[in-house]
Amino acid sequence: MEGDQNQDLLYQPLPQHISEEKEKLGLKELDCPKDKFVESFLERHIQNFKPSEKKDLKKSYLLLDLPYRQKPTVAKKKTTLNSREKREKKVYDIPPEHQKYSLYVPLHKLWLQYIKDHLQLTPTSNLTLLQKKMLKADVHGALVTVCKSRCPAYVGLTGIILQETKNVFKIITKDDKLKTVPKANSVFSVEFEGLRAKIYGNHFCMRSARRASKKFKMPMKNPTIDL
Amino acid sequence: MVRFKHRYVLAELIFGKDLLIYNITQRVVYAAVRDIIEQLHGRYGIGLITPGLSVKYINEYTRMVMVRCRRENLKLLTSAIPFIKHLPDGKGGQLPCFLRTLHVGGSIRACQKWLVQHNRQVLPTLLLRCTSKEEKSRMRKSIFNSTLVKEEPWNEGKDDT
Amino acid sequence: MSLTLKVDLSPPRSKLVIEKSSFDDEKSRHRKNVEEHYFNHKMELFIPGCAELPPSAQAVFDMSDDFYIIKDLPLTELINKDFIENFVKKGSLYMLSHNTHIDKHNVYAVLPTGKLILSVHKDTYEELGLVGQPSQFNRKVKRKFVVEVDLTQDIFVPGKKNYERVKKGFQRTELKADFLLSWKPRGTRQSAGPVLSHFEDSYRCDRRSQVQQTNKHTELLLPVVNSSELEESDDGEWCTAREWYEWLGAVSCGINCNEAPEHYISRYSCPKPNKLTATAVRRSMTGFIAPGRVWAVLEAVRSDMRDNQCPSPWAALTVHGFADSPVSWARREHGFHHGGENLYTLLIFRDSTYWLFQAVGTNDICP
Amino acid sequence: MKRIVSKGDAPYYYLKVLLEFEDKTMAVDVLTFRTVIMKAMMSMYGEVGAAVQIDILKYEDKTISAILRVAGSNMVKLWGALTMLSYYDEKPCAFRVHQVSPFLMAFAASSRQLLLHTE
Repeated sequence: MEGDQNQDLLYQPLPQHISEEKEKLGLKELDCPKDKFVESFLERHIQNFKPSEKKDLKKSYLLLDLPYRQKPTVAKKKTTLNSREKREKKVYDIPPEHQKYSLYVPLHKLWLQYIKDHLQLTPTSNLTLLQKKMLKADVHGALVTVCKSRCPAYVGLTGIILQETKNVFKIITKDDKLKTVPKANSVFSVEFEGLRAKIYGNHFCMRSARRASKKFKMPMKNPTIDL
Repeated sequence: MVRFKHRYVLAELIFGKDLLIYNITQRVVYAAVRDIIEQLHGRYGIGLITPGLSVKYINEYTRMVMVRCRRENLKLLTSAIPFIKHLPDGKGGQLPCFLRTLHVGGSIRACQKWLVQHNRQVLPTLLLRCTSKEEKSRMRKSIFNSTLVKEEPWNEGKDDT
Repeated sequence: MSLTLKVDLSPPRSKLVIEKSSFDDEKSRHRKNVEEHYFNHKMELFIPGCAELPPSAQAVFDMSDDFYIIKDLPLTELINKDFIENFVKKGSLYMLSHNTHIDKHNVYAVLPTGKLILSVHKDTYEELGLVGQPSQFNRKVKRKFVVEVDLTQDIFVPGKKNYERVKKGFQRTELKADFLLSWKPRGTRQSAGPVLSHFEDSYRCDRRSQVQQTNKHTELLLPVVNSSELEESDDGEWCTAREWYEWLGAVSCGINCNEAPEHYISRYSCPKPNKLTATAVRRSMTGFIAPGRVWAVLEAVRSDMRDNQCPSPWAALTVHGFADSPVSWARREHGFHHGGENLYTLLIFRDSTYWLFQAVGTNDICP
Repeated sequence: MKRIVSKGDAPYYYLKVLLEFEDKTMAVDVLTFRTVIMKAMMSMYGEVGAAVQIDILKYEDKTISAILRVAGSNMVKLWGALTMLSYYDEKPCAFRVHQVSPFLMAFAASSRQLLLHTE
């Protein structure tokens, strides 16, 4: 606002009291064209005035002040949603009509095949190797049971894992209920091929993608299996 | 600030009447204190007192000893010190001796200040013990020197005697 | 700094509650006190001035009242529907796990109110899946949890969610223990035989009766007490309640306190002032004793005193509770800590006043 | 009706202890027993500890077991000293502390040792 006012002031005609007293002040109307005046004015005042510079002057305007000009913004093309938008659009949510245990039984069967492939289970396989493989395995579709938990309400919960996030498992139970179980302070057991693996949730608190790439060190940060 | 806080116990060694100078070292006093604690408070007492116990200063002429201990165990130390009855004299014998606790301070500096003050007060009593005239005048001179810095009203009266 | 030189030499805290009241007082809590102390393992009656127990007290002691011990009983049996319907709801059932130390093992108890109380370790609790409270005594480090299951609830039947959850929890953890059992059917005075036959087929059951013991004292010094004054008198006319209690303990332990040996050995002797009595009798009963039995003894002693059957100035009834019981009085939690004291003494005077001493250990809530 | 609740430190503590020698045939009389306790206190807590008044209320020389009474403030000291004792007269021995209680009455029965006959 203030800038606008200043601009107005700059190009306003001379104030009334000055134009009235023109003669007294010795102000005269230009008696030659405006550009000629400017030329001669510049020649008089600038030393070493080159004619080539005159051309430059002609090309562009000579502004007495510098008004702010906004750069026109170019809209970026967006290809992916960020996670907040995903959440807002309910990408992660499983709609109630899909919360059916029977829908996911095929997923579980698929997982059983996958884990069989992944572990290459033979009666003589090395147990430590199996453990390492199991650590990196994907658990979506596994049938798990909460066998121990600091919060007693979770104990005994059985179902198929539908989603794994950093801190929770989302499990669908046999009576078609979707339960969210925190990994921390719980022990899960997974059964397949006559084997039972126990997952200590405290050491499992990370995204599944990161778990696949992370190196697990034996002396863990949270050292005990105690909850 | 997290640190170990100590207490410093200033004690005077008293060997009966004679004014002979015995060769008592810091180690001897340290051993004596430890022994008496072991006798009185057993292994438990030793366990408590050993960390932090040390003899920081000993003056054979004025017979002053400064013993340091942890602040928590001050009572243990001060209650045991009066039970010291002998000190080994370095020749295999035992010297009848006891320790009189004079002052307890929180830092060596505080104890030193107190000690200087105390010694100044004690000097006139030494004067009384002097026998020959020459000794007396020498004593007077040294008292005068030591008290010159700070003029305190009490030493003028004493000087005249 | 971890290295502190302060050594804490203070003994663990303990509590002794001394109460003076009268049996005739309406507000008197002696009945509640006796009946809510569910698990007793020793009862001792001390009557000075008599060579024999007075007749009605003798009768109560002689009455046979057996208890049972069932080996390796899984907890799932306790929530069996038949068991709840036929026994828990139809009488007062006292059950306590045996040979389980409350500071080491899981301890289970069934109160006559129909509550099943489980005092379980953290590991068991996490596997059990039943909601409970952390124990009162180690709140900082939660190591023990107390789970309460109300067996008498109408909705606690098979098929209901809560029931199934409890059942699954017991099955999963496979909890079992040896149990002491005593059952009194409501109304009739029949024996607890049916309970035994209920379990006999599948578990090893034993029938036990309490061990009785009689001790006779002669020439015993009795401290003089004043029934209306617990505290010390100004001129030492009677002993304080605390002194008397210590003395009774000494007598119960078989300590001779008539004369003190030399000072190097002991300086304890019968508190002064005291009076010599020619005879005294001490009868004790050890086993699993239901509060009903204690109450019967108390009533008998009182009636004997009313009928002047014995010339004694007072009688003392001491009841020891189980040190490993999960509850002391009613549902107050009990722990072991150093001694697991859980006992009370009733000092019955002729003028129907009484003193009640309740001794509880460190891990106990003040009664 | 009057009620006194005494909480906190009890005036006396009682300990039920058993002295065990490696040599099972050792005969110990009550005076020796007292000396053993005093020696234990002496080595652990020195003369101050040895001066603690300890009463042997009951002594059985067959099993070398006793009921001790000690002031509440010295109970921890006594217990500690008994635990640390390992030799008497160069004979290996150990104290077993069976029961500790602020009430003498508690020793009249011990539910942990109860019903062992059912085993």
